[in-house]
Amino acid sequence: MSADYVLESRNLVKAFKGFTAVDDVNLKVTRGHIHALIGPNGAGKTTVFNLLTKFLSPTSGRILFNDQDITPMKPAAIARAGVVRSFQISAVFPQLTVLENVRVALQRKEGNSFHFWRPQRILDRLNDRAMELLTSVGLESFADARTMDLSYGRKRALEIATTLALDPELMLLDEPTQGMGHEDVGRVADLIKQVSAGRTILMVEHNLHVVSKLADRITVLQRGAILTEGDYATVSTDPRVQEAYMGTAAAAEANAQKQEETA
Amino acid sequence: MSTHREKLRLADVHAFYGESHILHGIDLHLSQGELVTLLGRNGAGRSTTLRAIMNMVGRRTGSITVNGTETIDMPAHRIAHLGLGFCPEERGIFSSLNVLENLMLPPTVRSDGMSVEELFEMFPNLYERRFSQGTRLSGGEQQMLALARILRTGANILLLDEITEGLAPVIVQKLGDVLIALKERGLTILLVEQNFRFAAPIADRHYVMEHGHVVEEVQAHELAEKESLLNTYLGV
Amino acid sequence: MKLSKLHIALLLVALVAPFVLYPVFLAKILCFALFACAFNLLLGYVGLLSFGHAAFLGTGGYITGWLMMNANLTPELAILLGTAAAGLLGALYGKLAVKREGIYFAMVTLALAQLIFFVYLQAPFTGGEDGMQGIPRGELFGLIDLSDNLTMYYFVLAVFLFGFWLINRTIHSPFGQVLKAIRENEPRAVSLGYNVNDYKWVAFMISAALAGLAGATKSLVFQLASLTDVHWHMSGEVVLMTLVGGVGTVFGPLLGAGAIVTMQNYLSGGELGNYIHIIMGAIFVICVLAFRGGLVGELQKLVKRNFG
Amino acid sequence: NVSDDKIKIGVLADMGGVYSDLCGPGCVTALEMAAEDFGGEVLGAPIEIVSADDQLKADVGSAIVRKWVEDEQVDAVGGLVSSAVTGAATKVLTDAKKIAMISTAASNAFTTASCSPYNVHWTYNVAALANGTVKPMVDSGKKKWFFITADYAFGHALESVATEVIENNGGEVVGVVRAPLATTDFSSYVLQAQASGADVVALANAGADTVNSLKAATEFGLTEMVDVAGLLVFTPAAQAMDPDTAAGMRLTTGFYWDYDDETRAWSNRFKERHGSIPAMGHAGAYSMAMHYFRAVEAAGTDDSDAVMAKMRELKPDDFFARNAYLRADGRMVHDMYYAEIKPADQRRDNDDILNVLSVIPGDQAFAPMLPECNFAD
Amino acid sequence: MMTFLGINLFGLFGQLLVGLINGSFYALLSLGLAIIFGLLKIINFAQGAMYMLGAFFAWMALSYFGMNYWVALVVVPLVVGFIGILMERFLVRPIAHEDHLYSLLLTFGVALMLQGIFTHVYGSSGLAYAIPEELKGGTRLPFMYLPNYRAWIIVASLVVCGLTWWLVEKTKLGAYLRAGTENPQLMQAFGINVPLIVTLTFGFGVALAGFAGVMAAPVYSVSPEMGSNLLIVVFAIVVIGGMGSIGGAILTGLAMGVIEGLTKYLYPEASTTVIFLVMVIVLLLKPSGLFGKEA
Ligand SMILES: Nc1ncnc2c1ncn2[C@@H]1O[C@H](COP(=O)(O)OP(=O)(O)OP(=O)(O)O)[C@@H](O)[C@H]1O
Ligand SMILES: Nc1ncnc2c1ncn2[C@@H]1O[C@H](COP(=O)(O)OP(=O)(O)OP(=O)(O)O)[C@@H](O)[C@H]1O
Ligand SMILES: [Mg+2]
Ligand SMILES: [Mg+2]
Repeated sequence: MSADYVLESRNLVKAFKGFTAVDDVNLKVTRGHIHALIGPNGAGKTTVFNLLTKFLSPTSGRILFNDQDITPMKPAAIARAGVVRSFQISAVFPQLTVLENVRVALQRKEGNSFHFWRPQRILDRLNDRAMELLTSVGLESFADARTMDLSYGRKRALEIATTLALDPELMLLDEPTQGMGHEDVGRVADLIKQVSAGRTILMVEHNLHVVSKLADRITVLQRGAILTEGDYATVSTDPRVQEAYMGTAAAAEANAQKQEETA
Repeated sequence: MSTHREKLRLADVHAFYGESHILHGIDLHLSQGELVTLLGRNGAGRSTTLRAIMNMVGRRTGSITVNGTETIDMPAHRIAHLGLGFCPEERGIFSSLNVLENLMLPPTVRSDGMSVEELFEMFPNLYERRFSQGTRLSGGEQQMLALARILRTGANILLLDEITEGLAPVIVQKLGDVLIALKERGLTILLVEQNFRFAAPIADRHYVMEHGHVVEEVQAHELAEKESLLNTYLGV
Repeated sequence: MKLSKLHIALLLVALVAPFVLYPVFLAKILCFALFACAFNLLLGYVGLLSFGHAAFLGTGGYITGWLMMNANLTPELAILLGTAAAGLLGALYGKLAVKREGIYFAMVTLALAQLIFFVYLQAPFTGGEDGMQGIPRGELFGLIDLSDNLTMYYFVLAVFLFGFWLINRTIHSPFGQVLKAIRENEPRAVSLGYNVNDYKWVAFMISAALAGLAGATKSLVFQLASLTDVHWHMSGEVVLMTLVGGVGTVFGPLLGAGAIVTMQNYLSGGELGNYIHIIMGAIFVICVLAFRGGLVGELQKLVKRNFG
Repeated sequence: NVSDDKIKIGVLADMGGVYSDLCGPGCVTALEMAAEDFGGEVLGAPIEIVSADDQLKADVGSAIVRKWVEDEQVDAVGGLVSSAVTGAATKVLTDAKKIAMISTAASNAFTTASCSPYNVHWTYNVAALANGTVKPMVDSGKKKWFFITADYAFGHALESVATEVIENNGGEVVGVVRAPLATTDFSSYVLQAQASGADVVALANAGADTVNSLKAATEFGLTEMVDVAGLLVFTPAAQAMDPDTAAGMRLTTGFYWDYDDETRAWSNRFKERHGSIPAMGHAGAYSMAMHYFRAVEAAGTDDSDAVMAKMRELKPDDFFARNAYLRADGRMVHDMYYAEIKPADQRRDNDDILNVLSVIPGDQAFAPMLPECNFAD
Repeated sequence: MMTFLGINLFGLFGQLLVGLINGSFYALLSLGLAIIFGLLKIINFAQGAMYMLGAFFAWMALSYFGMNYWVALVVVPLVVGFIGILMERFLVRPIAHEDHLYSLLLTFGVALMLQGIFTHVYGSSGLAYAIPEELKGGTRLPFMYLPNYRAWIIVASLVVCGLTWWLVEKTKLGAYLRAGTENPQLMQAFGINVPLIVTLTFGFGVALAGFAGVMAAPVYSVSPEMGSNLLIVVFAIVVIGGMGSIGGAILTGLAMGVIEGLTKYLYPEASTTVIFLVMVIVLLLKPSGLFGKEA
C-alpha cells in the first residue's frame, strides 16, 4: 500500500545539456527505513538528492511526499514540510557557536524569525532543547565553542544535530562519513542508527561497511537509472552490481559473507 | 638503501599557517620507485606536510630536497618543474574551465607523462563528460579528474592526498592497480590516505603522524607485528 | 543592547558637542552616520553590497522636502512619510535585487539607483540640479520650532539614536540571528527551511527605510534636497564611510561618517580645496594599504595588543 | 560701525571641478587683489577673505554658506559659479540678510524668478548672452535655429531666453535636442542638427560640453554647412578648442582681457599672480568686490541693507564696469562685447583668442527689470 | 527622403552607424575592464583614470616631444601599461588576498589622485588634440558624412578587440588566467608563475585603456574628467556582457553603442540612463549576463 512510502518519485528525469543524469527513476522509500542509495561515481545520486529537495528542478516526473505532490514546491518549503538534507561537503555556520547552530534550526518553528524588533534573549528558551540535541550527538561539552574550531567528525555530528532539530520526517544524508577517520566513521554510523528511530533516512554512501551495517534497503543507481533494489545481501551478490560498483575484492567479501550466512 | 636514488627528503621541516605552528620538525625521505603513505588521524598534519613540500603553506623552515635540489627558498611555481605532481585533498577542479581544459591545464614537467587517450581509457566517465564545466562533475568524477590531471604532466614524484575519497569501491580497486603500475614505471609516490585497507597492500613503508610529528615508521612487512601499535594511533 | 560605559560616554559627548562645535555640522555627521549604519546593516551583517543606496537617501529627502513645502505637515510626519517612501522603494528594489548575489547584486542596485536618479533629474517637482531649495524646518509636533540650529541638532540626535538602536536591535534579534546564518552558509539556511530571499528582502527594506530616514532628516537640517543625494557618487561615499570606519562593526559607520564628513569639511575650506581630490585619494590608498580594519577595527587591534 | 570689527568675504567656487578655470582659485586671487587694492581695510576694519570648494554641489555650497554666516561672521559671499549652487547659496544668504555677489553664474533667475534684495548679479546672464549673440545673427537673415541644449536648468534657461529672442525677431526654432550633462559624444546630436535644415546650430551648453559638441560639429562637416553659435563660451573653453574648428565662432562676453589698456593693465597683474589670463568671472568678481568696499565705506557700516542701498546709489566705474549701474533688482547693467574667435594664424599666442566686433550697450543686452523684483525703497 | 512610420530612414541609418562607432569605442574600453574585472576579479576603478592618462600622454608627447599620433598610439599604451604594472605590483598585490572591496577602494583612491593632479596642473577646461593629417576629412555616404577618423576607430578597435579575444579565449594563456584567479595557490603548485601572469594581465588591461585614451584624444576633449564619467557606463557594459567573457564585453559594447545611439535619437535625455535600464532587465532575466557562464 502506498501509505507505507514516505517518499516516492515517479518517472523522475533530469537532463543537463545533452546529458541525462537521472533517467526515469521510480524510487520508493518505506517509512521507518534507512534506505541507501549507492552506485558508481556519476551515477546520479547527488542529482537525485538535489531533485528531491528542489535544489534542482526535474526535467520531468513527480515527487510525492506522504502522497502529497511536492514537485512544484520551493526548497525552503520542502524543508519545512519535513524533508531535510545534509550536504556532501560539510554544512555548518562556522562563525556561530555550536549551540547557536542548533538554535538557528530550532528557531524556525518559533515563528519569530522575522521579529527584528525583539531582543535575541527570547531565543534563550530554546537553549535546553538545543543542549538536549547536542548531548544526543555527544557535543554537549562544545556548546560554546566556535564551530570553525571543531574537528571534521564533530562538524558532521553537529550537522546531524542541527538537522534533527527540525525533527524531520525524512532525512537525506549525502555521504555522511566521507573524509572521516575510522574512529569517526564508527561514531557517525552509530549516530545515524540512533537517530533513525521514529524517522526515515535516505542516504548516499560509498563506504560499504556502513551501508551493510545500517541499510534496511538499498537502491543501486547506474547511469541515472535504477539497476536493482533490495537488502544488502541481495544487492551485494548481484553480479551486475559487483561489476559496476563493488569491484572484485568487495564482491568476494560479500559473496563469502553470504556463503557464511547460508552455510 | 644506497642502491636507490633518493628523490625526496624532508629534514626538520616546520610549517606555519599565520600564527599557528602546524608541523614540528618533520623528517622523512623517499627513494625512487617507493610508495610511502602518511597515516594519522584527522588534523594530524598529513595534508600540511604535502602542502609544505609544494610551498603552499604560510611559512616553512628546515630543509626539503627534491632530487638533491634544496627547495626551501624556492618560489612555489618552480618546485613543480623538479618533477613533482600534487593532487590536493579538496581536488581543486577549476569551475571556469571544462573537463578537458582542466585536464590539459598543468604544464608538462617531464616528457613521459600518460597520454590523454590512456587517461580517458582509465577514467571513461571523464571522456563522456569532457566538455562539461569542471565543477559540474560528480564528487567522484572530480576526484578522478584531479588525479588524471597530474598523471598527464609526467611528474615522477607524486604527492597524493586522499585520492580514494568518495570513489566507488570498483574505482578504488582500479586506482590501486594504477598506483602499482606507476610504481613499476619507477615513479615515487607519497600517499596520504584514510583508507588503510587500500593503502596497506600497496605501500612499501608507512609514516605515522600525530600532532605535526612523525611518531612512527613502519615497513610493509612489519605491519602485522605492529598492528596493535597502529590501532592505538589510528583507531583502526 | 546593554548600555555600557562607552555608550554613556559617547552619549554625553553628543549632548555637549553642539556647545563646542557648529551644530549644523554635527547634525550632518549624524545624518550621514545613520545612513552609513543603515548601509552597514546590509553589508556588514547580511553580506550584501548595495551600490545604490543613494536612491533611498534621496527619496527620503525629496519626499519629506516636498511634503514640508507643499502639504503643510509637521516635520515628524513629513519625515515619517519620507522614510516610508524610501522603505517602499526599498521593498520594490529589494524584491528584484535579492535574487542576485555578489557583484551582480551590487550592479542591480546600482542600475536601479541610476533609474531613480534619472526620474529625479527629469521630474519637475525636484527642481532638477538646482535641487529643492528653501525647505522649511517647521515646528516639531506643531510645538517646537526647529529653525534654531541647536534645537534641530537635538532632534537629529534623537532620530539618530532611534535609528542606531533599531539597527543594533535588528542585529541582535531573532531575525538578525537568521541573517547571520544566511551570511555564513546560505544553502544550509535554505535546507533548514528558511526562505533566504525573504530575509534578505526584509533586511533590505529596513536598511532602505533607515537610509531614507537619514535623507529625510538631512533635508530638514540643510533645508535642501538635491541630486547629490541620489547620485552614484553618494552610493560610493557611503561605502567609503563604512569601510573607513570598519565594516560589520557597531561604531564603525558612525566613526567613518564622522571622519569623512570632517575631512571633506576641512578640505573644502581654504587653500586645500584645490587638493581635495589628491588628498582624499591618498587617504584612501593609505587606509587600504595600512589600516584595512577601518578606524574601529584598528582601534580594537590596538586595544587588544596593549591591554589584551 | 563694522560688525565683529572686520569685513569678511567668503569666496564660494568650484576649486577643482569642471568650472574651476572659470571661477575657482582665480576668483580667490581676484578678491585678494581687490582687498589689497582697497588698502586691506575698510572703515578701519581689516578685510579678510576666506574661500571654500562647493564641488559643484548645491548641498555642499549651501552648507558652507550657512556655516559662514551662522558661525563665522561672513558679511558677503562672492564667487558663485554654477547656477544650482548659487541658487542654494542665495537662499541661505537672503535668510541671513547677507549679500550674494554673483560673478559667474549664468542663470537670470537671481534677478527674476528668485530675486532677492541681497542678490547682486554682476558679470553677465543668459539674457545678455542671447541678446548679444542671437539677435545679430537672426537680424542678418539666419532665421532657422536648432538647439543642442545641455539638459539642466542653465541649458534650459539659455535655450528659452534665446528662443524668445529668435521668435521676437522673426526667426523660428526648427529643433531641439537635450543632451545630458557631460555627454562625451555629440555626433548623434550633430547628425540630428544636420538633418533639421537649420541655418544656425546653437550650443546652449558650457565648458567641456561646448568644446566637445563643437568638435563633433566640425568632424561631421556641420560647420561647413551651417553656422554654429556658442551661446556661452568662456575664454578658457575657447582656448581648449581646436583653433581650426573654433575660428570665426561668434560669442558674447562680459569682458575681454585684451580690449584696451585698462583691461590689459589689470589682466597682466592678474596673470602674474595667477598664471593665466582672467576669464570674465574673475574680472567681474574683482570689480564687484571693489564696489562693495566702496559702498561699505560710503555707508559707514557693513549692515547689508545700508550697503545694498549705497551699492545701487554709487555708479560702478572701472576697467570692467563700463557705462554701468546696479539696478534695483540686483542686476548690474554694463557694456557687453560681441566677439569672434580668432583663427590660428592671427593669434600672437594662445592668450590672443578673441576679436571684439562690437560693444553692446547694457540696456540692450540685459532684459528689463521685473516690477516684482524692484527692491529700491 | 525615405521615411517609414514617420521616421526618417536616412536619419536612422546615420544614427545606427554613429551608434556602431561609439559601440566599437565602448567595446575597446570595456575590453580592458573585462580582462581585469572579469578575469582577475579586481575591480579597477582607476581604469577611467588610465584612459585619461592615455589621452593626456598623447597630448604631452605631441606638445613636449613633438611625437606624432601614430608613434603615440604605440608608445603611450606601453607607458600606461607600465604604470599599470607598477600599480599592480606595489598597490594591488599587497591586498590581493583581501576582500575585493579593498581593491575597489584602493583603485578609486588612485583614480581620485590622478584626476586631482591633472586638474591641478592642466586645469579642467580640457586641451585640444588635432586629428592626424592622414585621417582628416571624410567620406560622403548616401545617408551621412562619415569622418575618416571615425571609420578608423571602428577598424582599429575591432582589430584590437579581435586579437585580444583570440589571445584570451583561444590560447592556453587564457586558461591559465581563469584558473589562476580561481585558485592561484594550486596553479603555483602546477608550476605556473601566477603573480607574473597577473601582473602582466593587469598591465595589458590598463594598456588597453591607455590605447583607448589615445584613440579618444582627437575626438573628445582631453580633460581630467573624461574617464570618471565613462567608467561606470563601461562597468555596466561588462556586467551586461557577462563577467569573464571577453567576447561578451566586445559584443555588448557594440550593442550598447547602437542602443544608446537610438536613444539619443528618440529620447536624448535618457541616453545616459538607457544602459542601466538594459542592465536591470538583463540581470533579472539572465543573472550572469548575456554571455556569462551560469555561476
Ligand atoms: N549541473 C550539472 N550540469 C551538467 N552535468 C551535471 C550537473 N550536475 C551533475 N552533472 C552530471 O551528472 C552526473 C551525475 O552526477 P551526480 O553528482 O549526481 O553523481 P553521483 O552519483 O552523486 O556521483 P558521486 O558518487 O561521484 O558523487 C555526472 O556525470 C555529472 O557530471
Ligand atoms: N589554512 C589553514 N590555516 C590554519 N590552520 C590550518 C589550515 N589548514 C590546516 N590547518 C590546521 O592544521 C592542522 C593539520 O591539518 P591537515 O589538513 O594537515 O591535517 P590532516 O592530517 O591532513 O587531516 P585531515 O584528515 O583532516 O585532512 C589542523 O589542526 C588544521 O586545523
Ligand atoms: Mg555525489
Ligand atoms: Mg588532509
